[in-house]
Amino acid sequence: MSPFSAVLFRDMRLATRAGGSAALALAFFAAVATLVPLGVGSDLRLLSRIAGGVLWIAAVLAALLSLDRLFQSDFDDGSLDIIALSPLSLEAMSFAKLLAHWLVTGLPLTLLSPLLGLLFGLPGEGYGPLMASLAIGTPAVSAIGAIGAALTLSIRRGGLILPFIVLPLLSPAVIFGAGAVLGALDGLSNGAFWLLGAFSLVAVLLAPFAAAGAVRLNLAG
Amino acid sequence: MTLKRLHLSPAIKALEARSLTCIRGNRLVFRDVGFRVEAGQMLSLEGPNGAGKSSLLRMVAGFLKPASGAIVLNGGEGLDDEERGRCAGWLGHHDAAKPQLSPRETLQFFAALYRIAADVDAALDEVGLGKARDLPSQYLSAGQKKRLSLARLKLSRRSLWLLDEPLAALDSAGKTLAAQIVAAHCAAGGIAIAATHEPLGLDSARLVLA
Amino acid sequence: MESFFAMGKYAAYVWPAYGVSLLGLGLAVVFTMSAYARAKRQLKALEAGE
Amino acid sequence: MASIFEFANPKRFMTLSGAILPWLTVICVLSLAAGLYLGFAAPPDYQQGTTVKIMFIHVPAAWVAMMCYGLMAIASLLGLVNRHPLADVAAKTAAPLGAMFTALALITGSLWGKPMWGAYWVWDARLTSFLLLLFLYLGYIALWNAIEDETRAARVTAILALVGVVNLPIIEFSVEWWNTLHQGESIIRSGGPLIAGVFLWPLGLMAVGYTTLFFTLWMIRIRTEILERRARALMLEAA
Repeated sequence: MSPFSAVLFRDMRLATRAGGSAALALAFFAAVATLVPLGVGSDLRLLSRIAGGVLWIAAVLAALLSLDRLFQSDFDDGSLDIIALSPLSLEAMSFAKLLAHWLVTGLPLTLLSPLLGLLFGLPGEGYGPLMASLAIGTPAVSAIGAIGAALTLSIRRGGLILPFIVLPLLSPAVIFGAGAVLGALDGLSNGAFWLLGAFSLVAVLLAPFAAAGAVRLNLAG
Repeated sequence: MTLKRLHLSPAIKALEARSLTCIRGNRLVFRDVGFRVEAGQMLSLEGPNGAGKSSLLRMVAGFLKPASGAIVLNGGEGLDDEERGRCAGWLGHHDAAKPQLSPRETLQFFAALYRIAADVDAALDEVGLGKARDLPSQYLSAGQKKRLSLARLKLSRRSLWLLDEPLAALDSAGKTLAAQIVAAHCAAGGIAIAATHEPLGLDSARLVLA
Repeated sequence: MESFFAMGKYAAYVWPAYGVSLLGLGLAVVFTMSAYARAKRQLKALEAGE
Repeated sequence: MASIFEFANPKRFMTLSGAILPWLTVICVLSLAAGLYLGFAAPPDYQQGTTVKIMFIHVPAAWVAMMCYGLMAIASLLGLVNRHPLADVAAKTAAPLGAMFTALALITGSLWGKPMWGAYWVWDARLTSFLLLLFLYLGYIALWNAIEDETRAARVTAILALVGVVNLPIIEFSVEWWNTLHQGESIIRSGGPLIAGVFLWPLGLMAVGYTTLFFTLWMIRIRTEILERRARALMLEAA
């Protein structure tokens, strides 16, 4: 097993084991999605229109929830020092961690989303675009979220500040993601999927370097 | 992925620090610290808390850049911080043991990370963790976790060992075990730099940070 | 002069806009200058106290 | 090599800024005065009536808000790449000013649009991107205050500023795209309404006034930070 996959599988194992954040993120996603109709009302015509937006926002919040421990737990127990001295570069480690986070959070959210689409009376032709937009867009959430996690690494209550500095950076993902679903419902091809894909690609390519830079700073702490 | 050149255990003949100065935040931690350690030798750093023992170790490991001065390997080889780091084995305050992972899983992870095909079970037996091999680390005592750290350090096969309070949380048997492991490392031509309050009982140069 | 303040029928928007801007910029100037003066005073006291 | 004490007295900046500041202040006061005078003397716009006068304080504030974030990103890059001690002071002191100008742009923008839209807040593309810019500023300032160790805070916030400046045009584009999706053509075209000649002078003067005001305040805040750091160094030595 290569150093990269060692970190990848360890992080996935930690997230899915007891006390791991994967199950929590899914439960949070479902909870937020079920809360909205209670607040907005049960008119399915309205709910079907806002389904894409609500599920996207719930997915982003659920992913951010489990992100502040991405580097923090290794930083607190000294593993980060040892990983930093290993043959695996910090950039590769950051990529492994954000990939692990996506596999245990972003992907399951995508697979769970049709179920919640039912709660919103999403019309039949909406499920494909919903899953596609989440599948393409959630990597950007894990990537930019990973930058936020690295930036807030040594802050005691880092968990509070992480969403605050990351959400503005994620607004394009929510705009294109929800826009893609709505566009599909209205039958217009507005290029949202392409824009979302481009945004995800830029985020996933940029994130390991920005995150590794921030981690390196905190190692000198 | 940028995998840096692998320094499994390059022969480090000598490590030299020249007039190192360390500034943390706006505080001067130490100034003009110099030493020289050769293969097979050990250097113990002594001094009160806050004197900068850990900071000096982190500087040698390449985590922390000195405000001035330089750290040179083998009389001048221009290794940058990260490359020098690849020759270092680290034993920190914390024991890098995830509560949910058992000692065996922890060592398997680090072996894969450091690209070393090691007999994990034998390594655990050596430090007396044979019985607790598959117990999630959250059930280990602090002493047992320190032994796990020692096993990981030994397994990383690095020639430059940097130890921060290696004897902390160890009982007397554990302390002798740690001393034996470090002695064996130096006997095999490795270098060890340890920040410690109580001496390891090995003959070693001493550097006192005021 | 009266028509000047009426601003056509948009007085309720033009004057608040200018008022807020004056307030915002004014506060920025006041905070900046007072912090500057305090820093100068503190440094002078320290250097004098040397 | 950074000098022993990172905040050693940056003499060059103090003398340089000392010389420039008086001139900047004069230019600022003159251009603001002329801009206001010409602005109020100008005839009402045939379309917007007198609300066009709000443009003279909205557009300059919006311009300075954007420029300031760009300058913060440049200072952050200098701070990260060649560890210039003044760079992080410059970035840190610019952010609150940038946030203030962004808030002014938002408030004046909504007051400008109210007569036309009938509501104080409308999800117009430009106002929305300024709202997101405000959050970027506030996130940056929050991150500065959250990290105790100053030298690390400077570098970490520099990375956030750089990620932010790369992201800003993307946010801008996505909001424009989003606006056409939901509302059709935005009322305030991204370039703003066609600016009649008579309005160009006041607008230009106000822009110069706002920009010089920003640089004046920025320089004074940098000088303040330098004096505070020197005072802290003296206290440290005395302690």
